[in-house]
Amino acid sequence: MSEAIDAAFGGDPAFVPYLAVGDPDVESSLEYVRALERGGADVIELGLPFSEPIAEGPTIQGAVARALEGGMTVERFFEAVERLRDDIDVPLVCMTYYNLIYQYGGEGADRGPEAFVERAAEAGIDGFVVPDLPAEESGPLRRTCDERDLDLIFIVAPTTRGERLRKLMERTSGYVYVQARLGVTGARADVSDRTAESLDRLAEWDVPKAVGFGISSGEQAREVVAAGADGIIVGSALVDIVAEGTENGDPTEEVAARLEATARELNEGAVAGAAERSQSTTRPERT
Amino acid sequence: MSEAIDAAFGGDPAFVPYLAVGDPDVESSLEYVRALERGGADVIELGLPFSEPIAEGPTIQGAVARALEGGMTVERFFEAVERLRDDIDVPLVCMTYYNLIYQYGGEGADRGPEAFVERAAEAGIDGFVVPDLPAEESGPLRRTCDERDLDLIFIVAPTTRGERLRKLMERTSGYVYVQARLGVTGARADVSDRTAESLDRLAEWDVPKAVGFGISSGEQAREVVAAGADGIIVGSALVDIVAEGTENGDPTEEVAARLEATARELNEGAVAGAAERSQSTTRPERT
Amino acid sequence: MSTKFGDYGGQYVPEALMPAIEELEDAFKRYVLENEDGFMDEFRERLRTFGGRPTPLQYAEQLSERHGTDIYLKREDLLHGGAHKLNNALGQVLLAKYMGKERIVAETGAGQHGTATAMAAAHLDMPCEVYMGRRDINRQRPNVFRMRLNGAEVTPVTTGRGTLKEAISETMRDWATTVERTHYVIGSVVGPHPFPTMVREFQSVISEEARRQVREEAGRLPSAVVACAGGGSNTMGTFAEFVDDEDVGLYAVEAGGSSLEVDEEAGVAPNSASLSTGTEGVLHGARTKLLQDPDGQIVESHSVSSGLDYAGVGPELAHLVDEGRVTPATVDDDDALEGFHRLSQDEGIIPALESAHAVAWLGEATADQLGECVVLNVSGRGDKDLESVVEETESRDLENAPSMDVFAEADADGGSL
Amino acid sequence: MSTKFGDYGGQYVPEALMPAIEELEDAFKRYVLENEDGFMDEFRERLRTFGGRPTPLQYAEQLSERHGTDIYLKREDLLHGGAHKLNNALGQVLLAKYMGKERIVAETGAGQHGTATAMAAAHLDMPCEVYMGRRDINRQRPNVFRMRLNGAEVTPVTTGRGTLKEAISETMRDWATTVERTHYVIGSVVGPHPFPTMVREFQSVISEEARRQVREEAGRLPSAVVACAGGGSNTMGTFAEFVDDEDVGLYAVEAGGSSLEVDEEAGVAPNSASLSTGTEGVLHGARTKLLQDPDGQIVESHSVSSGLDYAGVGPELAHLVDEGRVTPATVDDDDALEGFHRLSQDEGIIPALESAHAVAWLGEATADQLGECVVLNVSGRGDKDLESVVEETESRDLENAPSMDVFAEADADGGSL
Ligand SMILES: Cc1ncc(COP(=O)(O)O)c(C=O)c1O
Ligand SMILES: Cc1ncc(COP(=O)(O)O)c(C=O)c1O
Repeated sequence: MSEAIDAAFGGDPAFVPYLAVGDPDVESSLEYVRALERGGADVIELGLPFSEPIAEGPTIQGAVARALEGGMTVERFFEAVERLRDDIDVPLVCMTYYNLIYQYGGEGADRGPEAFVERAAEAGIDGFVVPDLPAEESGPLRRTCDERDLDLIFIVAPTTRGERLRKLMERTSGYVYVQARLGVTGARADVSDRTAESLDRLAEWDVPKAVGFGISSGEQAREVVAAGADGIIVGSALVDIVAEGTENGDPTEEVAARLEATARELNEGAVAGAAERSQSTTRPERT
Repeated sequence: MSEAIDAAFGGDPAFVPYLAVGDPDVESSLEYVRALERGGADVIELGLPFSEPIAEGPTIQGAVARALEGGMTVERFFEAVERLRDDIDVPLVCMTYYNLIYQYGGEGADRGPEAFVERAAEAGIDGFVVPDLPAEESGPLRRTCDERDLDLIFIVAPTTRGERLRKLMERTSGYVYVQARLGVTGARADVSDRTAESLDRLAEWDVPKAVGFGISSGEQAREVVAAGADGIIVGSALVDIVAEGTENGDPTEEVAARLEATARELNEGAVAGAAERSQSTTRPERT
Repeated sequence: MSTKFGDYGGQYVPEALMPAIEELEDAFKRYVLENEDGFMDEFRERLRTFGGRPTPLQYAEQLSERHGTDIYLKREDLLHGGAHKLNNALGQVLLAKYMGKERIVAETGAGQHGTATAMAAAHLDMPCEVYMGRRDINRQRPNVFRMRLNGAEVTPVTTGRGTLKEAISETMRDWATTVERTHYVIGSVVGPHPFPTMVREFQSVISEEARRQVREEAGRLPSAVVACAGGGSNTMGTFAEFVDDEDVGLYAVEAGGSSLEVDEEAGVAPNSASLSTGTEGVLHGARTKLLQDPDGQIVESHSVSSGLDYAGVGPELAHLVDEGRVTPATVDDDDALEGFHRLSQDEGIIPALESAHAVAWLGEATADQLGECVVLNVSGRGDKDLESVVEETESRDLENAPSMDVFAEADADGGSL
Repeated sequence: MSTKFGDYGGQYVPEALMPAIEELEDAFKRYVLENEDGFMDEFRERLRTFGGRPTPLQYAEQLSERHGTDIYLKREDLLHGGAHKLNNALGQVLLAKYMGKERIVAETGAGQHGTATAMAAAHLDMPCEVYMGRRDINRQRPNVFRMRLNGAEVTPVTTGRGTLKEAISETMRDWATTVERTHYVIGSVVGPHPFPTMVREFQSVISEEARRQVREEAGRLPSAVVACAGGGSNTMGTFAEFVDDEDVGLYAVEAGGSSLEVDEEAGVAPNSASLSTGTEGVLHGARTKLLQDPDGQIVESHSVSSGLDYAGVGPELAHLVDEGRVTPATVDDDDALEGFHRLSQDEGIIPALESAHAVAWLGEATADQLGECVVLNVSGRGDKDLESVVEETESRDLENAPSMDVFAEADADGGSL
């Protein structure tokens, strides 16, 4: 269990932005990550691009494609993380697909999650989100994370109930990624009805609940947190800014400034939501 | 049995040219027929164009298509024959396909070979060649011709032997059309080996043997007659002249003159062949 | 053996072909009718393992519901090559082999008979040449590819309008030239005797199976049996074993084209409805019902479906129609296309445009004609027709036609996300 | 029920799909394995009447002679739709219906699985949407027409190279969005458990029939069983019932493409030989053998045959290869095309380009591998490949390719005699 992540969920609602490392190139994406920290990020999810991002919508698919096109590799990802660690403090979560984790360390006995996790820890990663790794297949990675006090964050879907939910909640550490709606990542104009419903379902579990999938505005952030979330995860809305800036050839600083501003707005929305919630009595408080 | 046709085979070997009436128009084709008579024709086969000339090669298919294109009909054919009868004397044989004969006279009981044959006789036709009417189906037409002393000429193919040959020879009148080779009509550069063989096979039958399918030069005519034929039938070689003249837009008289000259050459070839044959002793003479 | 069906049929062919036709009749009697040298056993065995017989008789749920009666589909579209044509082609090529022939010629219209013959010839290792109208070559590219891929020569016929009629004439010319070593595999129950009888005999496996199957599956004989009719081979094949079942209605559905009127001036019938509108005459070796002008000139037929696009029809069918045993019907181009879309969408079976005529007829028949149990022959599959159906559909205002925008979309999407 | 084959298989999918996958596993056990509510009876009956099963096992005379051994062809090309794909598609769509799902999604590469699913969905009256790579849409026009004609939506996938891999990913995304009322009909023995087991179960009808048929016809079990392998569904279907027959050699023929080398720089494998050259990894929900770079990025596969053009392969096959029970082999594009022409000309069967790989392997196998009796699965027919085969053939120097001049000739002939 990463103490840094634990701490991040300790006070105000956590703002957890996502960016794909290497989009559109390593240097720029590092600038963008720094901007997010300035904008108030409590945890940052760093996407390690995989060629088949089956859980992503068009926006993040585009980021992944741009990053791979730009020559992103697993090793370059770790090097980038190492550089980030020189100047930012927030916990960093690596978001990627299982094959990259599994392949690391080459052929044969060296291969597998151990090598990957070791290298990630060394570079400064605090936890992992692996969208194509359900509880059933997570044994080796969970064990390895435990050995190194790193978090393995699971996604809870609107369809996750009963026995499955229990299994997941027992395995997740750091926080649980509450998927706000069915489908893939992507910015939406409205908050799903299912968010409140999911948070209700999770109420009995004593682990921070960060809601993601579709949040794109401070207003939405507020609503989600008011509904009981301990944090908000925002990806596509931020990646959109990178995509647009890249397309228009805008200077990195300008794009970074926009990211920072948006981050601030989202963060403020979350804080406002928390204030609302503490006034209400219907929602259980985090202990 | 038409006396005129009988007479035509009485002396010198008979020269029997073919033209399609209406190719490329009625007027011209009548001029051409007259030219053939001047060139020495003993019998003339007048093609009444049918839309599916399955026994014809490309040359005569072309003539038929041009004639139909030009508006040729069965009635116009008979009218043309009537006009020919005003100024030429040689026997005229109508060459056509059975459906036109069968349809004549309209729907119901009036339809059938009787009406056609009656009209043909009235117009001045002496006999018929119907390439798609084998002995088996010829009963009605044979009877009708007999009633009016008209000839029904059958084609003997290289493949006709034994019982079939007997049946055909018993039914044919006027002359027998000896098909020089397998296949369809069309001018060829050489005389088929099968001609001599066919004439041998027919030797015992006492009916004039006119050979056709492929004869295109005086030299071929000579060979065929020398081999025992009583006459030669020439179609495609003459139709070629019409086709070429039509295509070049040559004046009718010029084309007619060429036809007359070719007819003369063919006729002379046939006469020369007869002279050869009468010197030889290996071939049986006609009785 | 009679060469006629009533007044229809016969042998109106050049003398050069008559010996071959006599030889064929003799071979037909011995090998086919008397199973000499086990011919029929071999034929049936090859139809089974190479052709995929028996083809199923399928209860059509959605179609039955739509028409308020039980409809069973005889699935000739599942036969190797995609149409009933192989039944005949395989029979004739095998017969040619038994007869010692060395070469096969055939005509083709839609290309289905040509492909079936090319397949059978490849299977039995016989050289094969197929005559096909130029216009049909362009209408039926996939079938031309298939014949060539099976090693057959495909010779374009450029006379007339370049369709089936001209292709048959041209094949007869080839045959007349090469008759001694060549067998002409005619593609339907047309042509001189013994072809109509022989082709019907090879195709009657359809009704042998269907009659047995419908009794097994429906527990009864059908009230109506329906098939499209071009030359009429799938028709006679589907009817043959039911002809003696007097209570079974037999419906032959012809191509109504764009109109049933004949334009005599132009020598064109905008349909191919010989049974329904034709008159008696002689074409391609047989006396039968024809589309012709009053002189007896054969007019050009027309149908959206190449395989029905023929001015004649089998003499036995003509006879059965005159006898009142078979009821002819017509379905026009538009309705045939709707029938095509109907079966494709309702049942997941894309029929040949030919067969689509039979499907469309269901919507035009009276409840009395349909009765309670219908057997419909799906004579072939529509793969050969895809391009032309899409084209023809786009130019008409059809109710149930799907849009084909996906190609345009795909082009517009470009290469990126 | 184990979710794995040795170390392969498993369920590597987004959590959102896991409940649906558990529900599917449950339905699979009850309906398929235990025939609850007579599911399997209905499935087998529909396969028979709608699909045309059993397909024949045909002795291939010319091929047997050429290769000096007895070769039997399992004729899945005769199945409705033209490929083995219907076995699975019909099974899954029917299962979806039993499960109360209201909508079907599917991916397709060559379009064969898409057409099979569209047909099954039309037949069972279920709405259906098929994802297909843009590039494949253009390569396989006829199959796109067919899906649209059967009433399915076809959605172009424009990511990556626009082939099967991207189409699967995109379909998974749709499924993740609509999972509660939608069933994803995956097209091969790939994907998360229970798909590989379930698809193999539906496809194993091939070997159930073939095993019985070869014993009937050859009086023995085969020495070798051969099938092409893309995802591996026809392969596992053909092998399944022979796996326990230790003396029967099992050969899975993959697409060797233009070369077996991977261009890591470009992220492209000019082949689709995952079993022969791939390494262990996780793709599309399962651990299996993959074409990937050392990081684990999936590379673009390539084959002249769209249906084999996939960077992964079924986990059970990967396991059987590791166990030494299945022998993988590769056939390159040129040889596959020659195999295509070979079967077309020698046997009168135009195979799918996929199946042509298995045919071509016969020429590369040792006499020892072939033994005295070979069963080869002709997984599909080549109608969908005609245009592309003609094009690909023209650009290569193949020995046995026919010319397609007839179109040029026809054009040049013009309209007159
Ligand atoms: C599928 C199909 N059905 C029907 C026909 C019409 O022929 P027939 O009337 O001889 O069955 C054809 C001819 O090509 C065809 O391809
Ligand atoms: C005819 C045919 N064979 C084989 C394949 C390969 O698939 P699989 O390996 O799953 O059988 C395909 C895929 O589209 C196909 O269409």
